[in-house]
Amino acid sequence: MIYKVVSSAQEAIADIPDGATLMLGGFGLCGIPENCIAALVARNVTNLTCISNNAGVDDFGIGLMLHKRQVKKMIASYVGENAEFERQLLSGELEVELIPQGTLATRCMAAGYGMPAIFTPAGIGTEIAEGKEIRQFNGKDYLMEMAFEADFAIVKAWKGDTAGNLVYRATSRNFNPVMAMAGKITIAEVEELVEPGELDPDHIHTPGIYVHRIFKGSGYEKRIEQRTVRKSESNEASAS
Amino acid sequence: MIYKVVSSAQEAIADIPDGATLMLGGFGLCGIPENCIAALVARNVTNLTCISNNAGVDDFGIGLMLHKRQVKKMIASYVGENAEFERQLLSGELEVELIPQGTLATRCMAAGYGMPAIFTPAGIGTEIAEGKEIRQFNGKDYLMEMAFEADFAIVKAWKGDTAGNLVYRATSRNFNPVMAMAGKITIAEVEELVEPGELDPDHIHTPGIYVHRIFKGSGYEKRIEQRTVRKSESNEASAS
Amino acid sequence: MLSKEQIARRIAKEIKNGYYVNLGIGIPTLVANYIPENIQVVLQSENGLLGMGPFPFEGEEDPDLINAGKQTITTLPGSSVFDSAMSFGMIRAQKVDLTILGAMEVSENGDIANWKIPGKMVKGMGGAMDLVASAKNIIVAMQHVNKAGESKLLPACTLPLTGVKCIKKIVTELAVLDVLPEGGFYLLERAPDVSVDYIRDATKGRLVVPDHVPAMDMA
Amino acid sequence: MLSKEQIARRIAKEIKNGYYVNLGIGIPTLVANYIPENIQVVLQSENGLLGMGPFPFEGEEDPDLINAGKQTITTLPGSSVFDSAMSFGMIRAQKVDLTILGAMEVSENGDIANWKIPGKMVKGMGGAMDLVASAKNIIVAMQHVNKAGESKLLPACTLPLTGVKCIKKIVTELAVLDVLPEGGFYLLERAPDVSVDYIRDATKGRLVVPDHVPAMDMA
Repeated sequence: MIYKVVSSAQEAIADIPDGATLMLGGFGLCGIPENCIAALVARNVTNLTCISNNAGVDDFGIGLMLHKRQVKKMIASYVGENAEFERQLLSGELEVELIPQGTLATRCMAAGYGMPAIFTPAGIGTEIAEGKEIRQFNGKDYLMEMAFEADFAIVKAWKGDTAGNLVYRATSRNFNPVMAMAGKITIAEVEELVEPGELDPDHIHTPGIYVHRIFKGSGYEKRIEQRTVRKSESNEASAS
Repeated sequence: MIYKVVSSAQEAIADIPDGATLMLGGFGLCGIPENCIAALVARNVTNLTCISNNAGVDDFGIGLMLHKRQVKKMIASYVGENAEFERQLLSGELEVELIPQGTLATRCMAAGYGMPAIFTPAGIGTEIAEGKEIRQFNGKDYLMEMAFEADFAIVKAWKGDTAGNLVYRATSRNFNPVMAMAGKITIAEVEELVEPGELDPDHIHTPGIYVHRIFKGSGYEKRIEQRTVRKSESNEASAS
Repeated sequence: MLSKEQIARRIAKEIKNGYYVNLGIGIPTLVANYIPENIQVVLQSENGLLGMGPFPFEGEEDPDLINAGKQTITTLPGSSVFDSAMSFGMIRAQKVDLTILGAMEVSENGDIANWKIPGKMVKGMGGAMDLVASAKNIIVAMQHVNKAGESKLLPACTLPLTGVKCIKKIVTELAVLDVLPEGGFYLLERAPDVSVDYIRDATKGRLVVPDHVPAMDMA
Repeated sequence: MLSKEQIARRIAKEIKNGYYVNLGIGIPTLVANYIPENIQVVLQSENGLLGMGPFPFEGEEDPDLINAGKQTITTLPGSSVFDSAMSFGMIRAQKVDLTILGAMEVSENGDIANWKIPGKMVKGMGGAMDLVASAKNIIVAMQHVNKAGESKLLPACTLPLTGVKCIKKIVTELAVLDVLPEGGFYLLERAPDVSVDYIRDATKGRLVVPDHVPAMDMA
């Protein structure tokens, strides 16, 4: 196997230059690469284009980079829940490109599968379709959308081995596998780093061929955005 | 969960009409739906179009259906290892369409992902490209290839639950997951059929939403095409 | 007039045995509470889950397990997890039988606007454009009129569109309506205490009213 | 002249530390036996495996575990299994660093023919067209001349093509040759007991011969 381990988030992101295009895995605050984001904030890499489904919240996730004005452009599907983001957008400090969520995911996958473009009906008849090629197949209109590559894809997995194989847990999987495939350089942080052979080959979500650097993260906060619970022995839901 | 269990291969394939288009999972004889093939042979369904990477061998796999002249057209990437196939092809009894293996797999996946067409460089400059649309992206030529749907996709998994979730074992996975996604009706045969909850949700290869019928197969022969072994304590390989 | 819970309950009647269903944020989420226990239904969450269960008991929240509204949830036996590409793959391939979502406006030809108000902060479309462009069967859960008393069922949407000619059925606090293939809102049912004239006044798009409009059965 | 094993051994020198490599059927399969132990290499099998190991010991064959040549194999610690779409996805995305395959003919501009002989039974291209169209680095392992003594390194292929302008390097029983970007076979090395003139006679396509052509180091 090929050994892909780096010692820390600092080392993993050390060569990311100002102006780079990054993909960051996660959905909301679920499954985000907390350690790498912290390292990017600490190193104050700037002028970044970030491709991620969301933009974090004011004081967590990509919100931390927004707070330090490290992000030039945000490409996302949903950017609510973030007042600083809104301020920078309205003041013109931040560029934003909004993309339908399925289109975002599939454009990443397309890059990982060597397909230069994909067809999707999402956005037909809307402003998303403006300037894009429309093709009809079987009487239905589709937009042609281009594959998405990033200089660096940064993902968070549950477990990984030293050869870069990754396993995700529950819905923290989300965009991580498709972004892992789309990075020219892919960096993975994992909660548990194991030796080759400890992960079942049949149950690896991201094969190591897609991963260039891996390290064991630490201190995961895993903040919950919407803590919804039900009371014992009752079907009533309550949001807090 | 939605209960998808049928009692047998016979019941699973009972409504497949003459003239249907079938996808059959497997690579060589590895991971083929042995029970459903036997049932199709027993019922003598004819005039079939079969989409499968290979066409079996003379006396196993799709070869059994060829032997009974149930197949009108074979769509595959590699059809060696089958004398009866060759005889029918040369005599004009059998139509054959050959497709690059990656194109075959990706056209199935495209159907399962609701993408009407995909772009691939495979076949550019060859007879495979004849009559097909060629597009250039980033200076490289790609063929536009159409998604592949089948009336029935028939796949073999290792384990499955009553809700249709599937797990494959080792390289018997191959085309099975992509074909499972591409059937209008998808039939899965499994070696072990378990209750919902017994399979780890994180490690399901084919979610049950893609599977319409599932049953526990029996009597798997799992014939090996090329038994290659090495002698103990030696690196020498020998084929038998 | 129907409460939000009653709208959800009425929509739940549209869910059939064997359906895979995607529920949007807001009223649609409430629909899960009213699915009859005697039918087999699987809820899809587009962040990558089939077999979504109820909210967790207090203390059992798992930060790695959320729905598309970022709420903590649970899974049911037989659930499966997948990545975002496969999730929208199965949506695009119409493997999901029914999508229920909210709307700001619906037009009489089935267009929907639910993601952007010019001049206000734009939060993004999330998965809404994918869902409405792909789903074979979409029900909109919405208020019939906005806070200013203006109809949200229009001849044409005034807000930026999310999707075109995609909405099949609408359930509001006043009525259940089908969007006719040739255009127009067909009044199927009225809320028990609401008159056809009241609905007519609240509907700016073309309303098609049959001879008899039954009151909804809220049992 | 080189034996098949020697061709495989010479090709193995082209494999660098950290490479993911796809080996075709025939001589390419033998290359695995000569990869230096001090470098880290992962073998991809396009039926859906990374981390292919040697053949199993007798009695340990697993019918569910085969390579693209349908041979029983083993996996190494750190291997991963995936479906055929992902397998060709990673090939198409050029994540595989080196592809080694056989050929019936190669032309001086890098075209390759290796799947079909008109008038003979056509077995199919399998994954060959995907591999040659996508791989960033392809080495062909082949005999320099066919059984009739005719050169297989041609000005243009006579057989139906598998791919165009894709072959970078060729290793035969006689020589190691690069395909020049502007066309032509550049003679890099000759087999220890083979003269440049012999190679010239056996090469029908344009052969570019530098002043000094070293003999292959077969150590």
